[in-house]
Amino acid sequence: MNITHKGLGATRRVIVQGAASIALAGLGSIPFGLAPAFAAADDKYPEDAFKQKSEADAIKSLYGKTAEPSDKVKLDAPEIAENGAVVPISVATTLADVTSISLLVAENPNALAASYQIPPGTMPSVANRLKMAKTSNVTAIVEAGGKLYSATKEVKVTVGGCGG
Amino acid sequence: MAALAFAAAPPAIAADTPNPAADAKAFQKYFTGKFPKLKLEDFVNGPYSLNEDMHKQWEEKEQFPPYEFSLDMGKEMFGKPFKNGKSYADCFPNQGIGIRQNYPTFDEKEGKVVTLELALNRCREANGEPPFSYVKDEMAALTAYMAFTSRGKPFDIKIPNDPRALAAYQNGKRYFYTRRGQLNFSCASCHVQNPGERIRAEILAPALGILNAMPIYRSEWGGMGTVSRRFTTCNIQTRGVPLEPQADEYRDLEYYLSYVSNGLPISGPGARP
Amino acid sequence: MASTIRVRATASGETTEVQALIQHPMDSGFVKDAKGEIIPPHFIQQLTFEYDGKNVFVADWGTAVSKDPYVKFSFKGGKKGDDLKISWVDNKGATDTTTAKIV
Amino acid sequence: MRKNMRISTLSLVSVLLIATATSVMAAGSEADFKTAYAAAEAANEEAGALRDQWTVTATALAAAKKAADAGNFDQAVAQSKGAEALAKASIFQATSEKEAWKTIEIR
Repeated sequence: MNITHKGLGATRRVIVQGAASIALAGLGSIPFGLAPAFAAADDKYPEDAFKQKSEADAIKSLYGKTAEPSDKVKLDAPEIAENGAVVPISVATTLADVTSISLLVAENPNALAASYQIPPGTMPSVANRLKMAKTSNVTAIVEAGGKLYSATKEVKVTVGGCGG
Repeated sequence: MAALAFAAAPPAIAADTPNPAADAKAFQKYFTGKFPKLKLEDFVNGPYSLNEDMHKQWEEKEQFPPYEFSLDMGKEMFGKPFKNGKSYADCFPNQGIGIRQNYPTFDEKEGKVVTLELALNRCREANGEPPFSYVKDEMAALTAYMAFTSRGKPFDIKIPNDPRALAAYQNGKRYFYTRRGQLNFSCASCHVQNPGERIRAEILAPALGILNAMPIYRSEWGGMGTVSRRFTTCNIQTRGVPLEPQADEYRDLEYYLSYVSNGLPISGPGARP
Repeated sequence: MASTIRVRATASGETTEVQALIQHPMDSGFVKDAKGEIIPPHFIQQLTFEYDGKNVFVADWGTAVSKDPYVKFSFKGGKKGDDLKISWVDNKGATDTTTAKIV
Repeated sequence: MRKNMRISTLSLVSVLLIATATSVMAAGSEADFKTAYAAAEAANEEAGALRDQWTVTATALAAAKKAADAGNFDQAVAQSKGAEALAKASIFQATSEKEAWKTIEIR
């Protein structure tokens, strides 16, 4: 079919130029050179961690240590993702002194998906929507009191045909 | 070579006089019978009403729905006058607000079905503006806003006492049930015979109420799509070459499919997998 | 011109719940366009929420965050009518900033 | 509700397989290609008039043209015949569906 992509209307912004209608073919990142300029020094974007392929390497790059499973980390994710392009995932914890929460998708080309810095006074819980290339374990890492705790859940992903 | 291929089809052909009111009743009864737990108005939420795991994902999405940007854009566009000073509001009854449920209409002057998307482009052209692509972007934004102002209003499609209107309805029905494409699927194969079933883990939406949610932000598309986009995509998925958006067949199909959902509330814009 | 950032910040009791939706393609760099050409990676790297002069939440994102990203969190404090400042920067150096009122 | 969807799909597929298999045996020159391609195009146009072209037919036609452009006329003829078989199957589908659709209508 010929879906014509009209010129951007006046109400659209250059930076949000819509992608053509394409299926989610795969994920990954190509090295990029621009680090955020305005972020404060202690909020530096962990560029290396996002470039790592495996879950273990990403955690190591981000935190320099390993995590232990904990039932105090609550990871909420669907059994079957309705679409790998938009998988709602949330994390909450009863642990004290949480400083960050990270989410990793083991089977994605780059495992680290998102990392959230939790300053004092901010609740240790976050919800977001992630892309998943295929069925995979999703791991939530909670950094609390200088230690790492984790929870893992498998999310099934299939790319659909005559659905909706 | 062909004779044996369809020999399995039973020859039960029913009477040919179209009776839209009876069709709509039977159509709705079929779906409520198939899904006895659902209320009629639940069907406008498509596959999300059929599966708990998906319903949860939907609720999460609706907290901050992905069609929000399109809706805002549509509202802005709708309120902005054309170069000649007129605006969309001048082309529609009630300034275009809260009228989605009345489309498609049958235009007795033209003798054809007029969809909302078609009416919007005709409005533009009548005011010296170029038409929009039917499938997404601006057209999706405009129809999203018009649907939003009509949320909760039941579909109220009218078939006037005009043989051409009845013929258009019947033609839409024929299109809906006709198998096409290499996969040999009709619209009904998926959305009547198998709603709630998974095709490669996607849950098929019931045909009842499917247009009430239009336009939709589809995760699979990574963006918004109109009724036109939905129809053309469906054709392609059966390996059929789609018709031009707003071809007579599609207009008639939308007429039929909207009519048999009469009474169900507009829920668009919607979000779908 | 409308912002790329939509925010809902709601104060209730001692906490403020914040939800944000941002209009951004979040291109992963591994998806092809209609012509079969790779769409280069283009994604938000950092999103910050600032209240009363300090960050209350910082999101570091890779390419696996969905298109038009969404995030929800809560922080202690925050009064109705106060400002919450939200900014993002992407891998191409583009940025956007908005200020939302807590309701 | 009839349960004939699967059965008829299967038989249609097998008809196609046979049609495509026999076509592969054709070998040819540029003239053979032109004849075969014209026949396929004509059949596809007929399917278009019936509002039931298949995407796979267009794909096969494009492949035939590409093979011919590369001077590979054996393959170009085979692809053309494959396209014609697909187009004919779509014509058959459209023709038989003129009445058959009524059997699955909800009443």
